[in-house]
Amino acid sequence: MKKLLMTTALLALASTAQAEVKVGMITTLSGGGAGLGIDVRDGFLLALAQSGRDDIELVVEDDQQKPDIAVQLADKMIQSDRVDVMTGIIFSNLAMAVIPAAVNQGVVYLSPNAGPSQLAGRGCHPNYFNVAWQNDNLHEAAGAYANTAGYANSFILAPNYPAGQDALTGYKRMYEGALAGEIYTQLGQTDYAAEIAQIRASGADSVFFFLPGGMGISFLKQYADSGVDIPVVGPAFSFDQGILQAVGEAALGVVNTSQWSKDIDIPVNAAFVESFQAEYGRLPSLYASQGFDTANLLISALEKADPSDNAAFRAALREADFDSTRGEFRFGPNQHPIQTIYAREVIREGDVFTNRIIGVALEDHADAYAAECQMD
Amino acid sequence: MIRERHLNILLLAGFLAVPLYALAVDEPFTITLATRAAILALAAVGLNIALGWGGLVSFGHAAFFGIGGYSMGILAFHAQNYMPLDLGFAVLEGTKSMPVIWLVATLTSALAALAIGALSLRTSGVYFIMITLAFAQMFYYFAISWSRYGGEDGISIYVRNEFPGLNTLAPIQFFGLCFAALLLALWLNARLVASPFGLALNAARQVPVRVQTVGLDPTRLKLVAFVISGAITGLAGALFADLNRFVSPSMFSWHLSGELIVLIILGGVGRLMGPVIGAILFVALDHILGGWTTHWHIALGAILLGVVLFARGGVIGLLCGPKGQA
Amino acid sequence: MSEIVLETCGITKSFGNLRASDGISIDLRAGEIHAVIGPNGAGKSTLIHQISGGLRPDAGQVWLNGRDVTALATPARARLGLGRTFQISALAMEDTVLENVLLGALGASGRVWRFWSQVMADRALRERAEAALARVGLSEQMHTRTSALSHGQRRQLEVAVALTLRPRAFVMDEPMAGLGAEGSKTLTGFLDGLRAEAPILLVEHDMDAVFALADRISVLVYGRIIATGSVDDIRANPEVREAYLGDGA
Amino acid sequence: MSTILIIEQVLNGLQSGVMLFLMAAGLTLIFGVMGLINLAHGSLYMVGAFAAAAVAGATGSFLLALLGALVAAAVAGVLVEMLVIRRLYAADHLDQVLATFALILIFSEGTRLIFGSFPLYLDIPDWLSGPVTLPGGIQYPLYRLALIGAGLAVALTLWALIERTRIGIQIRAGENDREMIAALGVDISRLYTLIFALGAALAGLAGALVGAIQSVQVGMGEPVLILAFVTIVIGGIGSIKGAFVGALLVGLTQTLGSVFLPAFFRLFLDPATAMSVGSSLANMAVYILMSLVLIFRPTGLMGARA
Repeated sequence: MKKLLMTTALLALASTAQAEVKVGMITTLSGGGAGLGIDVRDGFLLALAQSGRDDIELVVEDDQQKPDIAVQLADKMIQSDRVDVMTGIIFSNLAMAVIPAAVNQGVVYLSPNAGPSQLAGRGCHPNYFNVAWQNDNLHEAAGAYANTAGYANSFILAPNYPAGQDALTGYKRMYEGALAGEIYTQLGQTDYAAEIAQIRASGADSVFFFLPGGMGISFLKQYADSGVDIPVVGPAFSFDQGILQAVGEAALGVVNTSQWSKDIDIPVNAAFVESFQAEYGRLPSLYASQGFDTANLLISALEKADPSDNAAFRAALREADFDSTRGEFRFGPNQHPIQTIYAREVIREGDVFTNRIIGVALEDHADAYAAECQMD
Repeated sequence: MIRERHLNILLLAGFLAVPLYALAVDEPFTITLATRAAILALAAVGLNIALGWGGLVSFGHAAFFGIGGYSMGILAFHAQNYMPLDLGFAVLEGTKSMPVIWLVATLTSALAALAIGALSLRTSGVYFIMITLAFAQMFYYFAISWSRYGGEDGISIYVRNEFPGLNTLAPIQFFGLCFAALLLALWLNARLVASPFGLALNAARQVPVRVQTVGLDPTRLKLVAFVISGAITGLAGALFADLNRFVSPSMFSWHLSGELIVLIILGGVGRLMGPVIGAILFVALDHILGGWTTHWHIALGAILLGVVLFARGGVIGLLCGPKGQA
Repeated sequence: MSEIVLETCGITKSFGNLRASDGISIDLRAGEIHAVIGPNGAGKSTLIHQISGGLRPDAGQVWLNGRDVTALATPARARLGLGRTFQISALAMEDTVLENVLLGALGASGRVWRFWSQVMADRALRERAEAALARVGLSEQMHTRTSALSHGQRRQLEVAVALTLRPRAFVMDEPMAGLGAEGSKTLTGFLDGLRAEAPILLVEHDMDAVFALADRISVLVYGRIIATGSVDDIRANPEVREAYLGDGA
Repeated sequence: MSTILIIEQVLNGLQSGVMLFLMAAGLTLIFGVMGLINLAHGSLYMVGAFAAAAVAGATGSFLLALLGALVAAAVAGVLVEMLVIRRLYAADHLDQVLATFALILIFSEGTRLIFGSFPLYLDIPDWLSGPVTLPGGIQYPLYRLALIGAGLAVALTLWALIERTRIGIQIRAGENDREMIAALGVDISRLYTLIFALGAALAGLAGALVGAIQSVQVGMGEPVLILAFVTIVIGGIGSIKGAFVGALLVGLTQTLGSVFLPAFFRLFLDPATAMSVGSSLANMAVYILMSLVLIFRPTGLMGARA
């Protein structure tokens, strides 16, 4: 881990050595959301190292999860480092601050995580590619799973901010049953006793929640302790490898939806999981897989075209000619993924809490905004 | 000891020289950093009028910074989407013109400062600190749930707003605008301090009872200072939004209020150039330390502690001695 | 008898069970120095606060120049001509001596809402301020920082600030406090001449000064005026000797 | 809305209130006696939670974890007081704000350096987990009941300490007059260190107790710090009783606001609008409460009159 970081740091410093391609990564490495950014970065670095290419110079910067810092860093990368490609942003609000300006200045942006609906629909752009998902995807999958599981009366909750509102919209788009209740919680809220009491009183047969980061940890621990035993379903964000260990037993058996899982049974994925664990001493999360895939997409395109030839480079990216850790992967017309989303269940393997695929939630799923996208 | 006047001139000359040098060697990002420092300095100059001369420790100036930012965001949002802005009593077109945006930003934040100040000045000391924080937090939570303007995601403006006769997209020209605004605010600040109002305000901070016994109302003096202060910080907010071409609720966050206070203490409370030195140092430290280690906050914390423990009166106090000498 | 400039009519103020002012009626007439004396805790500060406007009495009124000012706040009373000095100097310590008197001149002139002109360049204000400094003998210290003044000089500056207001009546809270014998003598001489300009309500502990200056003395004990009269009346009053001066004095 | 639900929500508000009190009590004591604005109080809360998670991970014992949190936070408090804070008592509030802000940066980044960026695991012990049935058929988590009990017990102990012991007399004297306690022959600097350690230990205890049902992560102290300040300002700074009343008010306002405001707006708005208006107002509720209190009582509910 240290060695790898050192190498990239050296690479970044050695600006005299003429690298052919400059890649700028702005991601969250400090503050509450640091775990996600660190995983994306580590996945990305792993793929770069495995490719053996030494002509890619990567500049990594920490946005501290603050939009104004992210914008400032983007200015620096575009004006001072003169990067060709940018990537790394975790949070949608930061993505909205950085991406529209960056792609308009001719930089190609590969999103390893955030997929705000604006950028998938009317705000789509030829220089913008999303390698993870459109924000609604995993929530839609959760709604679809709820149908197959036979749920007919869901209680749904999310924080009161755009990604939270999108989450509930996404769930409702696929879910066909009735709603026992729908609440927005405070962003950054740590105590969910009041919501859990409402869930208990609502007579729901299932609970859907989207509470990323520490909020999800708090909710799950408190929910497990409350004795309410209505089944829970949610997107993978609250069940990734980094968070599960902090939630502990409270998460066991919970169903969550993800486009990736460590037990997707294909050689690329097995190799990825093994090499990630060997390099960093921990299991990869879905964020790590997204960082890994993003780097591999980039490398596959670089083999066909040079970023200085923007049109050819974009065409090469659109082909998505790389081995994804999730298996089948292709881009839709708005350059967002069309992919299969799985339902997973939280299990314990030895001392470690992790996920196991229990079925497919949505096959070859594209997002709902592609039709609004008018490229050029 | 350096004379404060000499230091001030030196400082402004240096502040201007850095981006010009950066322009010469084609380092546009350095210009962007200097612009950021100029805007933060402007916001802190505003706060310093309330805090340094009026003795009003406002922990809620992010409210005005954010109002300035959202004034820009909303006007430019409607202009870029060709959507008229319906106020209920009137329908306005949005605008991309900086002078108009600045006027709106200054006026709305002055109005907000009048309302917040009138209520907050009923209290004093720590209570004042906390009630101003409370008002800023209300704006923060309101902005987060104001889905029409992006909520937590904020508003992206694709192209920087326009100023007649200038190309604001050129970093050096936009820096020029921000630097001019800063100079203007500093000049206003200097005139204000030497004016009859400044004399009375200065006394109202030190001995309110005395001010009353000469027939003046210290609360009213402080309220006016608070309004001027809020208006300047609001203008800085509009410029900051234009620098980033983006506004979000984080402009209202208490971290920002805290940072502005820290800037001023770092530079020197109640010193004309205190906020400027503070802002330059803060931006420079952020940039240099941030490039040096991911754990740079520890180093920043240690430096700030050093300033408090060993350099009472901030950097200016260290260089020029306590206020009022020389 | 000369006209009454300042008057309290039965003002009463309680803090919980403590009655700090108990129906105090006292007046100040043109040309006189009226001293209020009393032991510690007699309610002198409370009385001054009610006269100057810092405290609102529970009952009774305060009259200034024939006008009921009971409901007015301190600044309004100051504008109507009440000049006050403090027991513990209330001066802007970071500012210069001149700036402190300028504040008084500014208050009297009503020209405070000027944001652009230079206060130091305002000829009329400067003259008024410098004249007041000259009268108390602080002209040489004009540009000194107030914190650098001696205790005696601060007392003089207190009086100078009040002078700039050209008040109709002075209320002075222990102006001699902390002064040495020499300082007291100088200030006593100065106040002696001041009474022709405006009468002084003098609250003071320094008995030598009181007996040298006062035309009338009121004695305040436990929130009540127990006696009012000339210096000789008070000296001779057995009740006062009993309650305040003590028999041996 | 059923009575059971309302009672349950009141219990929830009470529980978050008493935990807030643990934070607020230290903050208000430190301000009342030493006149210090301590922004780093939230960091001590975080130190407590991390220490508890570390001890629980190593020993598996929840009680040892609580003890670890108390000790770690108190030690951190003493160190901070002796190295930094001591030099700031005479300084004005602004210097205190800057110095304690610097301490937040150092504490947060230092914790990240030691423990990394991922949240830590700390869970409720088996003997306190799961719900119990209260009279009236209310199902309520045992752990939360235990939190209410622990909070009230600490409040009572604190009250007894201040009203009934020698130290308490010194503390009360210190609030009124610093010179007086010096005149009484009390070693002020020892008293100050002691009070700071006490405040820190309470914050650490709160961090550990709450950490078991929330997420133990860097930065967890900041939202609590702001709320604790709101609490002591509502109650009146320096007043323990005020902090208690303020904490309950804030806890109840937050919990009940988030439940009943959206329900209230549903009476006359469509559900989606009601939801969004209601939850925005719920977010603002404690701040609105605080500004109303201050507008009508500028020194808080139980603060000394100016």
